[in-house]
Order: sequence, then structure tokens, then C-alpha cells
Amino acid sequence: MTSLNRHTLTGHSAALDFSQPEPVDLSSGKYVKLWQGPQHPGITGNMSLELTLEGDTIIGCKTHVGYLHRGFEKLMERRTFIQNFTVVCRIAVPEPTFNEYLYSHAVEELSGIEIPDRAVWLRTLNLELMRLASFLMWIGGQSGAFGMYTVPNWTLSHRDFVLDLFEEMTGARIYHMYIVPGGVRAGLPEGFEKRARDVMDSTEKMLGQVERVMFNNAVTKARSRGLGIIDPEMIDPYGIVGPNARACGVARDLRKDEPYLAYDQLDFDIITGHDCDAYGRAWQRLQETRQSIDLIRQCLDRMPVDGPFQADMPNVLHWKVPAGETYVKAECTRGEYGYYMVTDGSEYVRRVHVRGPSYTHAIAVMERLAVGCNIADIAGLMVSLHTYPPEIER
Amino acid sequence: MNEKTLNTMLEKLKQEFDISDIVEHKPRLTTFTVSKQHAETLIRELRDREAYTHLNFMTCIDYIEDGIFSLVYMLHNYGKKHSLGVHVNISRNGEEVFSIHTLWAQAWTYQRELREMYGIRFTDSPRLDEDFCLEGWDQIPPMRREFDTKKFSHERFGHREGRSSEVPREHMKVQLYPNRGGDEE
Amino acid sequence: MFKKSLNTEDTLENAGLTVEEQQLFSNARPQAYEPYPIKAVEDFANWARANSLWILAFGTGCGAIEMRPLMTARFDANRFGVAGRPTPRQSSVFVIGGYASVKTLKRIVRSYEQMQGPKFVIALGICPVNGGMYFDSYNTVNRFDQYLPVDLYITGCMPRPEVLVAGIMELQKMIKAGKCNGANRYVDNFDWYKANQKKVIKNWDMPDYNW
Amino acid sequence: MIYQSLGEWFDKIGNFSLTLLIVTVYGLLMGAFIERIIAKVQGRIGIPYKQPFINVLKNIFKRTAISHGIMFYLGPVFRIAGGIGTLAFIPVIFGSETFSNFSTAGDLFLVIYFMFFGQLGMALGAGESGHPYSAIGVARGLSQMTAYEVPFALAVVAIVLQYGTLSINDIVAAQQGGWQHWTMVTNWPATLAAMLAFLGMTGYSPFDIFLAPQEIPIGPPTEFHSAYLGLLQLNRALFGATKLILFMNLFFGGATGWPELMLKTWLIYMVAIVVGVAFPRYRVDQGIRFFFKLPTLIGIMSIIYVQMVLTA
Repeated sequence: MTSLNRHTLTGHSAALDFSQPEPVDLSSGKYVKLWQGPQHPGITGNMSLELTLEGDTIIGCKTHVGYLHRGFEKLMERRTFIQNFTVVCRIAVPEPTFNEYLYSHAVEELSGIEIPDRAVWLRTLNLELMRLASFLMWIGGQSGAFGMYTVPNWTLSHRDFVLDLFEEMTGARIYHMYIVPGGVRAGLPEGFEKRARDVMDSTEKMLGQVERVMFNNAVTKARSRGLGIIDPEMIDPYGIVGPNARACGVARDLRKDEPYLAYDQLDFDIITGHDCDAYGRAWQRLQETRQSIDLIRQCLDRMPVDGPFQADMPNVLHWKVPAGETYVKAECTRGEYGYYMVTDGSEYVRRVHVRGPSYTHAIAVMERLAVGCNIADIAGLMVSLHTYPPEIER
Repeated sequence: MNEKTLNTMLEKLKQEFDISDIVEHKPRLTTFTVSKQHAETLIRELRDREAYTHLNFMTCIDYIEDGIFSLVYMLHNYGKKHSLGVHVNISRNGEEVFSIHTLWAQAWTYQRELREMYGIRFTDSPRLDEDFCLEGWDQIPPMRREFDTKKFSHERFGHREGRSSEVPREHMKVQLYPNRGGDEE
Repeated sequence: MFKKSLNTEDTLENAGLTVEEQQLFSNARPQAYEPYPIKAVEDFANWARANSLWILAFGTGCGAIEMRPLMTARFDANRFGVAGRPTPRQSSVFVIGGYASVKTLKRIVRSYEQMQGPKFVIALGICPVNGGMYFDSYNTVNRFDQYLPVDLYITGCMPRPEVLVAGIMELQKMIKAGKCNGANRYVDNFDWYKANQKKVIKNWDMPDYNW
Repeated sequence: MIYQSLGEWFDKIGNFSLTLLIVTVYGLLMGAFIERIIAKVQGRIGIPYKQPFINVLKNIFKRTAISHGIMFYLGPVFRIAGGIGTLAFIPVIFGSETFSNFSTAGDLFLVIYFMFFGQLGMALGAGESGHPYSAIGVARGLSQMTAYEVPFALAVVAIVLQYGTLSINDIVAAQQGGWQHWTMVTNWPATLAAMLAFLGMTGYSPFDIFLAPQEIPIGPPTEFHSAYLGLLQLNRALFGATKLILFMNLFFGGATGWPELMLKTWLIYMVAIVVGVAFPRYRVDQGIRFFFKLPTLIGIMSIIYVQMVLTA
């Protein structure tokens, strides 16, 4: 019974209780084992949950991942540095840009390459557009998980307009391969700025409608208030980062704390919330979407219009990066995304480790928050933690 | 984090623990190696006393030429905005390692992954032997350097004719500059 | 119709199951179906099948990301009679979203066999063709057509929604012409497909055919 | 009613078959129409009008099917028997001999029983399929049904008291002579309670938890496929339209011709759609709580209203 109410308890001891739930006796007929996924429309991406139910209540949850495992870390060890950059963006399909940026940044840091100012701004713009696109998809996902299909249609069509901007900027909708070691691949096309501003305006207007329809909705509130409460005590022991942590009032944002790219020249504040439940997290993300639109506008305002966007690079086919070790990170939509890279002076990387925030959100946190939930709320809870399986298993 | 406090901390740690190879990679990242006997206590100390409360990740590097695995624990101090990489060298042949699943909730997942990908066993780590990414794996752990993924892939999954080279330099030599006869410079 | 048929000549071994489980699962072989004897009826049926493509909601890989724009307001595939269906029993189209890792392949086979014929498979991206980016990965299959019959490939990484729409229309044309008989090919070459699947999926703990 | 001869019976059955055909086709068409309206709200174009027909045909033309047992076969059959049975005792067009079906004294009781019958048959069939999601869906569906039947039954009791009859035909007859005689006007609390119950009956948001694809893929029909599913889809169209006709008869003055019927039923359906596109879905416990609170209260009020105001 203690495990049932575990998530409602407060205090340090409860947050630090990492123990696995006791196995139950399935033959007693009192419990049901239910698999959600991988073939299940309510699961984010391709993963599965092994739920143990007592009536409608979940008393045990196990996350199973690995359905998208491609062995990126192994593949990168046997590709040259320039080959790797086409591979890394495939790691997380909803947000490939963060992988490109972090990989390029790690390589640049190890080989001491300075990138030109314009490339810094273009990268910032690219990352913020990606954040916007990803948040728009998330809002649709959260709304869909609670059974409202109007909002996903609106947000996903606006996400598509952002993808159109990507297409102009980089030539691709999903896998841009835009940020390369040494800078970016191209500048902005003619008239991009105006079109980007138009998309920002229409998206902002749509977000207002989403707020009215989804957030000021009695049923949404009934469903999401009190669902999946993250105790602020849990944040450090569970490694919770990003909007999930900020919604609990913990002001941590790598863009502000350890500014990278042009973020120290942009005006913004860390947004924090005080509701630690699914509704609070949704609200937090809505505000961050708006902040992202604001940052994109600032980028467009302040960006240098001409200048080189690529540093002078050695012949990349013979490129050897000096031996070294580094850990670079950036604030992606879900929190701290990091690349740990070890090189040994050869043409190949020695070891890359990709740290995605879902690694803890989808496994340790999810398994804990699911206990005590209603079976109907699992999809909503899972989306509200914003998990992407590909960054867990890579 | 300013250099003085960092040095004081490292000096203090040095007196208590067997620490070597201190490298400051950048102002916000320092790594060092600690012996396996001291590592568990050191990590606990860092978390509880020095406020390195966030475990960024935990991973392993395979130095096959030296016959060691180097475990890496990346700890982060939010107050000082400083990361500390703790390396622990262990031998490659099945040495059992302490587990940190009591310190961080997500640690057992990392340990489960390392068990699967490198075959490292962690003492008392929960659900260690459950499959993580792979299912029905019957080879040596795939992230070990001696495992040849391309050979394995061709043997098990076959391959479709038409793909000849995956090394861009070779491809360019043959396809784009045939006249130079391999002299690319 | 496909009741458990023990002790007959032509049954599946179900060797991956325990004796207890073997009692629970059917061991009948799948059977191919002939087209309707009257051509007009078959053509009419094919027309209905082509205009009502229900896609199984199983995002097996990164290709699933472009299914969302396809199904929502921007591209609205509902116009062509395409709809998502959450359960394999009711779906008729399986969209393989890019690479298939071994662990997913097992689930793909399970889901595919639970679909009722006629059923069609569309493979998205370059990965199911020859492995694509992951040609040397130890966990993704290189040639998807060795494991399931593929009716239509849409290559590229990522294939754009426009291409998906074009591919769906191409599939509709093929169905109307009566050329999409992947389900029958699967049954006819059942042993070959099974052998390939079992070569890759090492922990085969499911029945040989998932009824 | 006692029929004079066998020939009259055949006439009656022939007429009913015609009604059945018209109502089913109308139900399928309206399904497409409603889908298109929803699509417009979502910024889409939506399915073609022929889509529901093609879907049914496609399912019937499926070449393989598996069974989970005898009840699995009978589930969809019971379901459609429930649909046909409900329609059989509702007079569709007021004053028309052809489209009055087998309406007779006390048919209101029979209709309400038949409305349950299909659901229960489906529950048995889905139960035999053995799929856990089906079982969960059935449990949710039946508990929600019990909840929304309470305000609906109260509303029906109220109008039965009001008109002093159990015959739908008589209830419609009492409402003739202009909109001011409709139950909607004369007994508005009962109409309100019934319309709130109607939201639960149609299975649109916020009361579609029993087939919520995000949690339990499609709910009770998870395992149904091929012709079984074709039958279920036909029934969905038929039963949906039948419920609308019943509501129209009880609360909105019935219809004297097909155009009037179509307009009225469409408008009634739009109530559920307007709510449906704007809300997520309730959990089943929240849904039940909803029905037991305000709608039930209004239902009780309507009986009091009838007793105190109308019959006093």
C-alpha cells in the first residue's frame, strides 16, 4: 500500500526512495498486467509501458525502450568526423537541430575552431525555430492525449509553416543537416525575414486560440490538474531538467545559466511555474512557446545580414581532431541535451555519448509518477513529461 | 566557478582520495581519475558535501589497447555552474563495479545499459539483467571495440547489391577524380 | 474457421512456445485467397479497398513524424479515404516508418499477421530498401522485403508528405488494378519469410503465425 | 395492433424495410456530413460523402476473418438487432401509414429496452474477444451508460406523466400544431435533462472515454474486423439516426415529412457536435459524476415541474 501513495507523500525521505515496486502475485486474480505499446496510439513514439493494474489504478509501471535502437554511438566510432554530421541529426527526429549543433560545437571546441558571428546568429535562429516547431507538436500531442482533436490540427498545421521556413533556410523539412562543424551551410534566402515574421504572427494568434480552447477548458482542467505531481524535492535525485523542472518553480535554463551561441545577447527571462502537475507543465510550455516566438523575432532583428557563415576549415576528408575530452550541452525543448565526446587524435571519434533528457523523464520519473494514476491518464501523463524514446536508446 | 575555490576543493579531495590526472578542459569542466576503491565514497561526498547534485550522465569508454574500461560519471553543480567528470578505470574482463543506484534514481538505467552494451556488472543494481535496447542478443556486447558491427550486419541482415563503398575518400578517388589515380592532394 | 487444428498434417510447430502456451494458440497455417470468380465483383471490391485505406497507427521509426502532417490539417489525407486505425485487426495498410530494429521487427511481424487480408505494406524511407544510413548497424535490418512482402516503397530521408500522398495514390492505382497481393505472396512463401525472420529474431517466443 | 390478414403483415414488413433502408442510408450520409463539419472546425476538408459507404463495403469485402467463439459472432448481430428493434417501434413520420413502423401502445418502454439490448449484446461479444482493452472499454461503456440513462429515464418519465401515455405516436400527436406545443417549450427541464444525456449517448467528446483511441485502442470493438466491423458500422449509422428520431419525436414535435425529419435530426445532432469539437474527454469516473449531478437534478426537477405546474 505504501507504494500506491508514494507519489503523494512529501518530504525528503519519499523523494529519495528509489526502490522498485514489489512484484505482485498475478495469479491471485486481483491484478491485471497490461501492455501499452509499442503498437499503441497513445504512446509517444515507439516504446511500451508494462502496467500492472488493480481495478482502474496503476500499481506498477515498467518502461520498455529499445525499439528505435540503432547503435548511433557505435556507428559514430567508425565514421569520420564529417560523415558523422549527417548521422547525428537522425538521433532525435522531432528535434534534429540540437544534435547537429551539439555535435558541431563539440568538434569545434576540441579542434579550436572559432565560428563567424553570422553563423552564431543563424544557429541561434535555427535552434529557436526548432524549439517552436517541437513545442507546437507537443501542444497538439498533449491535447490529443486528453481526447481533443481540434487543437492538434491547428498546431500541427502551424508547425508545418515553421517547417516551410526550415525548408527555405536549409533545404529540408525534417533532417536539415544545416549546422556543420565550422558554421552553417547557407545564409538566409531573399525575403525570408518577412515570411518568418508572418508565420510568427499567425502562430501567435493561433496560440491565443489554443489558450482559450484548451487551457481555459473545464474538462482539460479536470483531467490534468493534480495529474503526475512532481515533488520539487525529486528534481535533483531524479535528474529532472527543462520545463518539467521549471514548472515546479526551479529556475534553471542553460540558455541563461551557461549562455551559448547568441543567447547572452537576447533579452529574455527564465519562465517558472508553481503548479507541479500536468496542467502546470502544459502552461509552462505554452509560455515557453511564446517566449520562443519572441526570441525568433529578436534574432531576426539583431542578426548581421552579411558576412561569412563558415569558418576556414581544413580538408574535411583528412580531418584529424586533436585528442581531448569535452561535454557540451544545450537547452532543448525538454531540458539539458548533451554530447560527451572523447577523441584520440585520429580521424575517428573515440567515444560519443548522447545525453537526452528523456533518459530519466521516460524511465525513472515516469515509472514513479504512473503509480497511483488512473489507466486513462497514462497517455496524458506520458505526453506531459515530453518524452522522446529515440534519445533514450539512440 | 572561480579557479581558487575549485583548486581548494580539488586539494581537499586529493588528501582524502586517490585522485590523479586532473585536467581542466574548460572553465566549466574538469575531469580527474579516481581509483575504484575510493570512487563510491568520493561520488557520495561530491553529491552530499560539494553540492554536485545532478548526474548528467554515466557512461563508459573502451580503451581496448590498455585493456581497461573507463567509467565516466559526469556530475554537475548548479550553484557553481561547474561540471566534474569522474573517471574510474576498471579492467575489461568482467570486473564487478559498485553501483550508484542509491544516489540517483536514474542511475540504475545507465547501469542496465552499460551491462548490456559493455557487459559490466554492477553490484546489487536493480533490474540489471533485463533487456534494455537489445532483445535476444547472442554476441559479445556490441559497444565493445572488438565487436565489428559492419561485419555482423552483413552476416546477419544481408545486404542489397549496389552499395560499394561507405568511405567518402575512396568514393571520391574513384568516382570524381579518376584521372588523378589516387593522388588526391 | 481457423480453429486450432492439432494432429493434422499441415500445421505449424510453434516451437517457440511452452507446452502450456501451445494449447492456447492456433497452429493453423495461413491460407491464400483467390480473387472473386466474377471479375466485376472483384473490381468493385478493389475499388472499395483502394478508397478506404486504414493505416495502422504504429510509428515504427522516424517516418512516423511525417504521418502527422499527412493526417492533419495541412495535407489532410482523409480526403483520399485514408484514416488512422489504432488496432491491427481493422487496418489494411501497414506503413513501415523507416528503419526496423530487430526488437521492432518482431512487433511488426506480430501486428502484420494480425491484420486481415487483403493488406498492403508501404515502406517509407531508404532504410527498408538497403539499410540506408544504418547499413552497418548491428540492430537494424538491411532489406525489409526479406521479412515481409512490401507493396510500395517511398524512398528518401525523410519522404515529404507530398510524396506520401503521391505514394498513396499510386497504391490506390495498384490496388484497383489488382496488383497488390502482398498478403498472398506472404502465404505462398511463408516458410521462406519465417526462416528469414527467425534468422534475425533470436528470442522467438511467439506462435509461428499470430492469428 | 391486430392485423387483419397475412397480406397486411407483409405490407407492414415491406414498409419497415423501406424505412430501414432510408434511415440507414441517411445515417451513413449524415455521418459523413458531420465528419466534414468537424473537419471544417479543425481546418481540414474532411472525408468525401461516399466514404462511410465505401468503408462498410471494404470491410464486407475483406477476405480473411478469424473468430474468438460463438459470442464473438453474435455480438455484432445483437448490436444490429438492437438497432433494428429500436427503429421498428418508433413511428418515423407522423401521420404516415407507410413510415409508422410497428408503433403501438406502450412502445416507448419497448424502445428503451431495445436501446439497452444492443449494448449488452456487444458487451458479451467484446468480452469473448479476450482483449483487455475490449474489457476495459466495455466496463467503461456500460458504467457510463448506466449514468446517462438516469437523467434520460427521468426525462422520459416526466413526459410520460405530462402526456399521460406510453405511446410515442400519441406523444407526437400531442405536440402538433406549432412549435409552442413542442415538449422543448412545454416541458423544457425534461428536454434539457434529455439533451445532456444525449451528449453521453452519441459518444462524442467529452463522453467518448469508452472508445478513446489514445488509451484503449478503440475500446470494445478492438478485435472486431472484416464483416463484423461492417455490421457494427452499419449499426452505428442506423442506431445513431434512430436515437435522433426518437429524440425528435419525444421532445421536438416529430416530423410530418422526410425534409423536416432530416433538418430536425441534423440540428439535434449538431448539439453534440458543437460540444464535441470543443472539449477533451472526461475520465469515466468524472463522466459518471457529471451525469449524476446536474442532469439528474434537472431530470428530477422536470418531474416536479410536471407535477406542480403542468398537471396542477
